[in-house]
Amino acid sequence: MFADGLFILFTVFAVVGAAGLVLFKHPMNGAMSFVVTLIALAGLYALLNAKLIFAIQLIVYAGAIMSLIIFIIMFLNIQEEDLPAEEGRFKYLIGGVIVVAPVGMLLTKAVNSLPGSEATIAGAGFGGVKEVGVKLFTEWLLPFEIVSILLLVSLVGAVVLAGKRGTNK
Amino acid sequence: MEHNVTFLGYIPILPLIGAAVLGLLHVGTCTRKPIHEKIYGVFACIGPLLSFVLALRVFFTLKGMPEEARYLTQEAFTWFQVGDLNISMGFLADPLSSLMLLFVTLIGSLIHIYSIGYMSGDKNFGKFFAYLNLFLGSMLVLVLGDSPVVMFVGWEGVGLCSYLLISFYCEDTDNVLAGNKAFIVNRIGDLGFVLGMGFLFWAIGAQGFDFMSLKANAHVLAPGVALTVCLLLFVGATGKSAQIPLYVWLPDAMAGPTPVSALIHAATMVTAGVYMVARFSFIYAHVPLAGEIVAWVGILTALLAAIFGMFQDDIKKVLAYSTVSQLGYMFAGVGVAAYSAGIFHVFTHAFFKALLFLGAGAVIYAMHHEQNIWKMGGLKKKMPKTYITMLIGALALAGCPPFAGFFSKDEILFSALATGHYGIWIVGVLVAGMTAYYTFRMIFVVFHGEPRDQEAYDHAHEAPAVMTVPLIILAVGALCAGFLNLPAIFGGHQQVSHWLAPSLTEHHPHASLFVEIIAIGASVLAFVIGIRAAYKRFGAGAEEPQFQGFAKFAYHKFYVDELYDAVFVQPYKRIGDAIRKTIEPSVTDGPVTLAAKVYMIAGAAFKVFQVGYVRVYALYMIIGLSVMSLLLSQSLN
Amino acid sequence: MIQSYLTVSVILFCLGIVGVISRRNVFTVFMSIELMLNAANLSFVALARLHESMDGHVLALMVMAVAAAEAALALAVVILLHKHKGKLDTNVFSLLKG
Amino acid sequence: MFEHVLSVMIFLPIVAGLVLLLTPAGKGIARLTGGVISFAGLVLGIDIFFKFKNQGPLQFVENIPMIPSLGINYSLGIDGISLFILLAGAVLLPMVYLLFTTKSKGYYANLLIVQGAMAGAVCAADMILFYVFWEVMLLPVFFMLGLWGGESRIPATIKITIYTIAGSLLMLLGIIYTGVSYHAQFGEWSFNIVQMTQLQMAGPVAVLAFFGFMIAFAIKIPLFPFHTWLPDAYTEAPTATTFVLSAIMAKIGVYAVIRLVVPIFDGEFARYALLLAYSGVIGMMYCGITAIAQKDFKRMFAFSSASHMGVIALGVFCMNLQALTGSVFQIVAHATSTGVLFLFAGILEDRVKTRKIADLGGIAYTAPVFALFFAIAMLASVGLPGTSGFIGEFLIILGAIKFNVLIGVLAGTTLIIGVCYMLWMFQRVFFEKTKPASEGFKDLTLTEGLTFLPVILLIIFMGLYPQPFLEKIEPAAQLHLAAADAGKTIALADNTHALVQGSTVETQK
Repeated sequence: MFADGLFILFTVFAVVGAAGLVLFKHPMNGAMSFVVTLIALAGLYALLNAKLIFAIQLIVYAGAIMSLIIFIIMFLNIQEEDLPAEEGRFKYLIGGVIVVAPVGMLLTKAVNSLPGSEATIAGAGFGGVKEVGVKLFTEWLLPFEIVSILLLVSLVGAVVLAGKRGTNK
Repeated sequence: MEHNVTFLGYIPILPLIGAAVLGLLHVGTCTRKPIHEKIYGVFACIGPLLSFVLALRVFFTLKGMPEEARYLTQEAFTWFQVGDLNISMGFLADPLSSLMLLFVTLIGSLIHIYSIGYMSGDKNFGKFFAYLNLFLGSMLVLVLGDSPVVMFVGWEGVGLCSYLLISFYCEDTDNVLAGNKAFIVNRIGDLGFVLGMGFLFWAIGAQGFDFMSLKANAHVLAPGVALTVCLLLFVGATGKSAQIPLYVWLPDAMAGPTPVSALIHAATMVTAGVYMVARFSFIYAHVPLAGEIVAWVGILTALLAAIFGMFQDDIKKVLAYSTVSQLGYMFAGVGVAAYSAGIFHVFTHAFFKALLFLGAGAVIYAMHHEQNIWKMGGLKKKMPKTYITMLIGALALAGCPPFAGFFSKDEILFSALATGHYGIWIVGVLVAGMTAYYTFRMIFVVFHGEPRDQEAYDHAHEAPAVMTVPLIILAVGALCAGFLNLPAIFGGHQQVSHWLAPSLTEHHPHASLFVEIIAIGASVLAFVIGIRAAYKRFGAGAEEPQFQGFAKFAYHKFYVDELYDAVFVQPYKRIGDAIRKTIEPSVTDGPVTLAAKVYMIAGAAFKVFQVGYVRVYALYMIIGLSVMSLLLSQSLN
Repeated sequence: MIQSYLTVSVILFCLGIVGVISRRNVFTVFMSIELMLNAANLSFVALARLHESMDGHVLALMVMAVAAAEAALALAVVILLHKHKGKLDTNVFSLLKG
Repeated sequence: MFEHVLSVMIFLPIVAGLVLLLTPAGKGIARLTGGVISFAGLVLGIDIFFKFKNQGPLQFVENIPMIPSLGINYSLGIDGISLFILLAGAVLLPMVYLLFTTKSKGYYANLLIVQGAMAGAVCAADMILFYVFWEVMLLPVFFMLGLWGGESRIPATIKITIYTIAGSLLMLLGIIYTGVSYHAQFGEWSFNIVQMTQLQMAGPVAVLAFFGFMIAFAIKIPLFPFHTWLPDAYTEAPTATTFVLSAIMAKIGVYAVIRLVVPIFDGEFARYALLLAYSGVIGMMYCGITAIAQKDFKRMFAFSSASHMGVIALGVFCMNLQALTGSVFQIVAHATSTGVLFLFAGILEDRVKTRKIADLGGIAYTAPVFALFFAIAMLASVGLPGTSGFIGEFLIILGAIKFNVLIGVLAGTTLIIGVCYMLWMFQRVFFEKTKPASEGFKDLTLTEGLTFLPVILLIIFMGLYPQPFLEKIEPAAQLHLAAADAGKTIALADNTHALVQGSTVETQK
């Protein structure tokens, strides 16, 4: 029961945070509300026994990536007048919802057609650092290495792109 | 008796080699220092003279054979062979072709010699003789070819050479146009020849497509096919021999140098059509209707050309129309199945027409390339040799007994009368009178009376010996050739007809003495009336007449050239232009352009969706996804 | 039970889509994409729990790594664009307009 | 090596071309390489000619499986029909390297590749292999035309490329259909051209496949009314490209009809032969009449070439021995005469810097050798007896008369039409008064003269003694007709019906 309560709580936070992201005009507000979503998602991971993911979600996502974004937002020193006007924002949003609704409905339908199984008790080691790590460095070694190269490339790319001296403003 | 010989091929090849040598010499040197004319002259005359010698050898070899098996053949190599079609590069000399050979090589050689004088000083001296040799070689291939296809080689070859020689003075557009006209009109005839060969081949050619096999198989030809073949071949003949409706090129062909006119348009090339019809006599003889058509076309051409000839003021044009007219006689002859008479007229005509042309050439040469007879006059005193020889030629042409033309023309008219072609005979006699009239009109105006252009007259002089000697030889021919076929009424034996008999399929008409006398009497009467009329009008000098009414119409040749231009040439060009300007871009290329245009329009339409905003592209994706979702959720239910 | 997690994932994903297609602010669009990635992650982890297999976790890790790389690059691009145009409006960048 | 002589002929130029493209060779070296390689091709070609036996079936066969599961093989072979198209390429292409001023490296590389690809298309005995070479053939043309063409080259390039590719794709559908039919009828996959002849094709889909093939080839040949890409492309292309297009590539279209369509779609071919023959004849007349109205001599030659191709194609459609043999012979004759004429046009354009007929005149006075050679090539192209052009044209007209009298008569008009525009052009370019543009026109240099001399002599030799060529063509032609005869007897009965009622005949069946 307690777990169900937590699930509802996190869900509410996650959805409200995401809605905030979509609705707030200023990106800073959006980012803050997105952080809420990310933290709530971390909670959901925890409820799913994904200990490593829970930790990484908090540290990497909510911590590193979001702080990078917020840093950039602040770095650019965005004023109200810099923001796009977006007069018909809500009109677009409603339109967007209408367009997306069939997709959502289909996905929900698909989800609901899954065999409903009650949660089993997960094994003690499920989702632990060691277990996931072993999996990562045995079965998933090659993708892991590729991802590391990808990160390296994006690092170099970011440096090259952002480091360019843009003169023609 | 051995019929296969090896020397036949040399007859056409020698002039052809001459042509190649001269041509290469000319091409190699003409932009630098030209070679001396004498070298060209010697090279040019070797080939024709040797060919003449060989032609004599052929003649005497044939003479030594029994009459019913007089032929020589030479099969050089298989030319092409596809399925049933087997054409060998072969030559055939029978009495018919040997006669042709003799006078073609003889007159050809004489014209070559004459040209050395006439063309001297021309910067394209070498080229001229190369063409002349090529022409003679082609003509000999035509005469000697043992199958229609080999004959066609020569047939087209002379067409080409006439083009080259007529447009010889090629800096002048008119001359080139005349050359083009000759070649194209000849080609129209050639189409008939080719199609005729095609029909003939599919009918009886599978057993062999040479003349001997064709002759042997001719009896199996269905009458309809035979008529088609005859008429198509006759179309070819009208092209080459300048008959209605394809005669228009010949008068224009006078644009070439005068010896060319003599060689091509009098003595040899134009006779090819008559020769061809005689060659195919084994088919024509079976189809009287075809002969009838040939005869009528021929005699009408003779009439038409004689009318034109009466009103021309260019000395060469007069002669040109007289040629067309005489060719009409020949066709009338072969048309009424008097093949030997037709060929005999070819033979005599070659002498006196070459003579007249060469004489005219001498006059033109003397008058510094003046061709209008109304600028001449009284030349008799200045150029006696030319005058005498040309007078002989004119008498022969006009049909004065006992000159060559009289016998041959009379033979044709007699045959027409004896076979019951009275219409043809009447027109023929009428034309004979007109011939006498316009021939002597020319002679009187040019040689008699007072000089009309004193300055030109003062400079006029007799031609050099290299030109007059051929004239004299030809004059002897024009004088005596007729006796070779002296009819029985004059105590002769018709040697030429007998000589030709094995080659031809003809039946000599048997007519009473009375008919024969009527024919001769009418011809002589026509001649006398014609010459009297000419003398009355022009004998003592006359001024250039102003043509009115019908005369003007005839002077302008009934506006046939203009008619052809308006009916065929201009529409052809206009169609070409129309295709280039409108039909090609809009009609044939239309669908292609349309496809491209539709594509472009569609592109422009779809371009609207390419707004450039990333999120709109995302929206498209999502819309697509949504539609798919809707469809899928339908199926999930 | 897993269905509820997945439903949450669907909701978040759809919100992300809505954000991408209806907002013009570069940052918001970018974060909406991140939101969609997270939604996907949630379903990975939920399904991993269902199947008692940790491959889903590994995949989620991968996704995070990719997200990180993407963030680094995308932000660099944003900086560049801002430098050039001085705007954060996606509508400014319409070079592909046909 | 000489078991694989065909492969050598195909891949030696292609490999050389690719190597040239990859190395930083200069243009002089490129020209030299091209000349040497194509000369090697010439030597090989002559060798093949003398080793060739006068028989019907394929010779010099090579066969290596490529995709065994689908029965696609690398199989090559030539018979009397392909031999001469192969030879025409081998003989004519070396001239290109000798004649014109050095262009860039890529140009020569592309020329080499197109040479190899054309040889491949001619030698291929497998439909897929044929298709591959057929498409590769177009690629260098695209580059040569697009990069080194005249002023308005881009539209011309796009037109020829898209037009021919559209046709090729239809052919690909046809090839796949025949392959599938073979599998359905014999239970195994094969795309071998010889085996395909056993196919029994019938039904509406077969007709569609037949037209797929025919349209592809009709575009390449080009047959009226699919010829509209030709004037632009021939006019804008650099001389060597025009030469390749007109002298050889167009002929491969005719060759493909003989090789692929006649034996495989025998029934359909016989049924629609009359329609196709009319298309050939009308194309001949249409293009011939247009030619006289052209202001640009290269464009005039383009139409003249299209006009002659109509006659050549007609020879194939007549389906008798004389016409087919004549057609193949005429392919070679036309390759030599028109090819050479295009080269002359290139030289002319190089020297006078204009393509307008009206700007020229009196060239014959200063350039007699040029005029002589030009005249011989021109006379061959109008089919004067004694030159190569006559034999083929005569045989085709002869065959056409047997096939259909009206067609025969119309085909005969080529004698007149050809001579009209050629003389008209010759008069204005070579005779008349010298115009400023053509003043001091330089005659052929020694190299140029010696380059043209063999071909000019060949034109005359082929006219005087065509038998060595014909006896190599005839057995293959006979074999093809024997294959087609079976279908002919079925189809000729309702031949006239089919023309009137069109496809309704098909649907009724």
